Amino acid sequence: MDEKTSVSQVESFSDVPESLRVKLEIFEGPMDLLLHLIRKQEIDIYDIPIARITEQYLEYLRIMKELNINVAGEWLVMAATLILIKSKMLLPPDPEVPGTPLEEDPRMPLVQQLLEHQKFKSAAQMLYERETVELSVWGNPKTEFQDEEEGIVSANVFDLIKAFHEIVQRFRDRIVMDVEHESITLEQKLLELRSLLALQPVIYFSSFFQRRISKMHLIVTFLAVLEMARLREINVFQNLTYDDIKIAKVQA
Amino acid sequence: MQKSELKPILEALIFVADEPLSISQLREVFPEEDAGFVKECAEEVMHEFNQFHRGMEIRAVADGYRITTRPEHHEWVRQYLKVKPSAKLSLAALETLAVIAYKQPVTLAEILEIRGLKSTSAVKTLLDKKLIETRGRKKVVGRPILYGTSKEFLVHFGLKDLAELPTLEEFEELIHDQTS
Amino acid sequence: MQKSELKPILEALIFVADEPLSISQLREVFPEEDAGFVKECAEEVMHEFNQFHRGMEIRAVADGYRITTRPEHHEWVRQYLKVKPSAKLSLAALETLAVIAYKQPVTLAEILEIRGLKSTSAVKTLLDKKLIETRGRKKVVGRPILYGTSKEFLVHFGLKDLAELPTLEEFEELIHDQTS
Repeated sequence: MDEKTSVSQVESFSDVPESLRVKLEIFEGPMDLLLHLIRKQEIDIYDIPIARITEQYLEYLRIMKELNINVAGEWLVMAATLILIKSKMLLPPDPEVPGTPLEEDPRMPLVQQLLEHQKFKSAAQMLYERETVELSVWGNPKTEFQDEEEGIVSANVFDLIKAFHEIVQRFRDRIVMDVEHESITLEQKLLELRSLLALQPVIYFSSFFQRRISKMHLIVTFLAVLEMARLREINVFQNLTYDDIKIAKVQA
Repeated sequence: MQKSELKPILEALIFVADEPLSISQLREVFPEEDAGFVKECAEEVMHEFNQFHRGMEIRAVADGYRITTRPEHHEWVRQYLKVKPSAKLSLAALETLAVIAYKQPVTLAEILEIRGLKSTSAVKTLLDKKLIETRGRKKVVGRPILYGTSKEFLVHFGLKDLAELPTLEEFEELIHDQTS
Repeated sequence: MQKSELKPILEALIFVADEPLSISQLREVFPEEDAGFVKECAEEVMHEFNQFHRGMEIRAVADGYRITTRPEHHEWVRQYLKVKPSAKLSLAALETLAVIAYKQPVTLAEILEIRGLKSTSAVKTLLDKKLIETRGRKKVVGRPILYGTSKEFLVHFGLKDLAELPTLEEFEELIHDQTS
């Protein structure tokens, strides 16, 4: 990993004690850490001492946890992969199983993945260098022949969905603002939710609370969601335990 | 600074300036250089440029230098601007198009309700650009006209069909992600 | 049309165009002229221009031609325009972009598999900067959105076309040289 990047990333973790900051480098992902360990110890990538690397990898994870750095799922997946490879390496080749004359090295898939990753890192470096050059040149700024209309955008598909999303947000804000002044009934809230779901078949529950709203309003919203779920107008679900709750319109 | 060093920089600055570039503005960039020397260099840049070029020229106007096309080519420049593909939309037109694309077929009144803004002139622009078309009338009081996107719309945005448009849910997944 | 007549016009059009000017756009202005002839003239314009000039240059990018200042003068231009160096893309964005550039058209799930990291927010950044765009949907379960690089990508990185990118195999050789 680029030294400059790791330093700046470490700096973003301002709660890391000074003494530890020097030792701990923050890697973008598990493969970056593995490549770093391999390079630092001048290991032949085709002959990785898997037990040692696994141990170092787990140690790094332990430090991350100790520092309360969020260890994302992909780090654990890689840990499991390393442990699996390690255990496979310990098994003697099974003479009972026919058709496996050339025992494949259990490390090979990981090695391929690391080499592939390395290639894309080099490609990213190449893009970085090109960008540096391109950011030092300027084109013609003169506008005498250009469009006179204000606020012109050159639109693509992404601009369309972005614009539509923006409109839906505004629509939702209008609904919330309308009720801030008066007390809200469950019936009113049900109507609002229905019109919102007509625009947007899936709503994140947290999006109701992005604005500062009264406790009363919050409770009525929650009751309305429950009522609509009971009437089977909507499905309410969650992908993971602490994930945002999603509300989806039941297709007629 | 040597002439041979200063002259290319002057040329670059005259090119990037969006108004005629005066000697005093140039002096701000080169405070060490003598005004007479800067002017001499700028004049040389202009003369050499105009001798070499047939398509553009540096002109001394309103106490400054600027690069323009030559008048004899303006007919071609106009011709080019006419055929230039215009993929550009105003924000109002883009928003209106987004509502029509995602809620079609839809009436003017419905667009107004969703956008919270009158969209009549945006709809007209989109009809002119052939990005939308009428889709008959809605069977309600007043029988308002329904609008939908055209085949031209698909071509313009490089879509095979409307199902290729990203959904709101897909968009929210992109913006809700907090992992990196 | 004679070369001597066409070439100055081409120069003028490259100058006024607000994006790299392609041969096919030029053909629309000169429908009678042969594409090969127009290209030959444009190439000559570029070479003559670049031989003569020290302050600006014509470059072949994004399948077209564009006039820019030269990189070596960037400090002077910045000083005149009073602009700071522009923000560069983050490492995460560059790596994600590399995967998209070499594997396009590619889905979010495929990017995740290659990078070993969720890359949704990097993809969002790249979409916002218009460096990538959607390319329809993949014909697999869930019909995920496909992403590819845009024309803006070529301009941003000064590439004539995607073929100008070094191949992944070339990077592989580079890595082998380093590790052995």
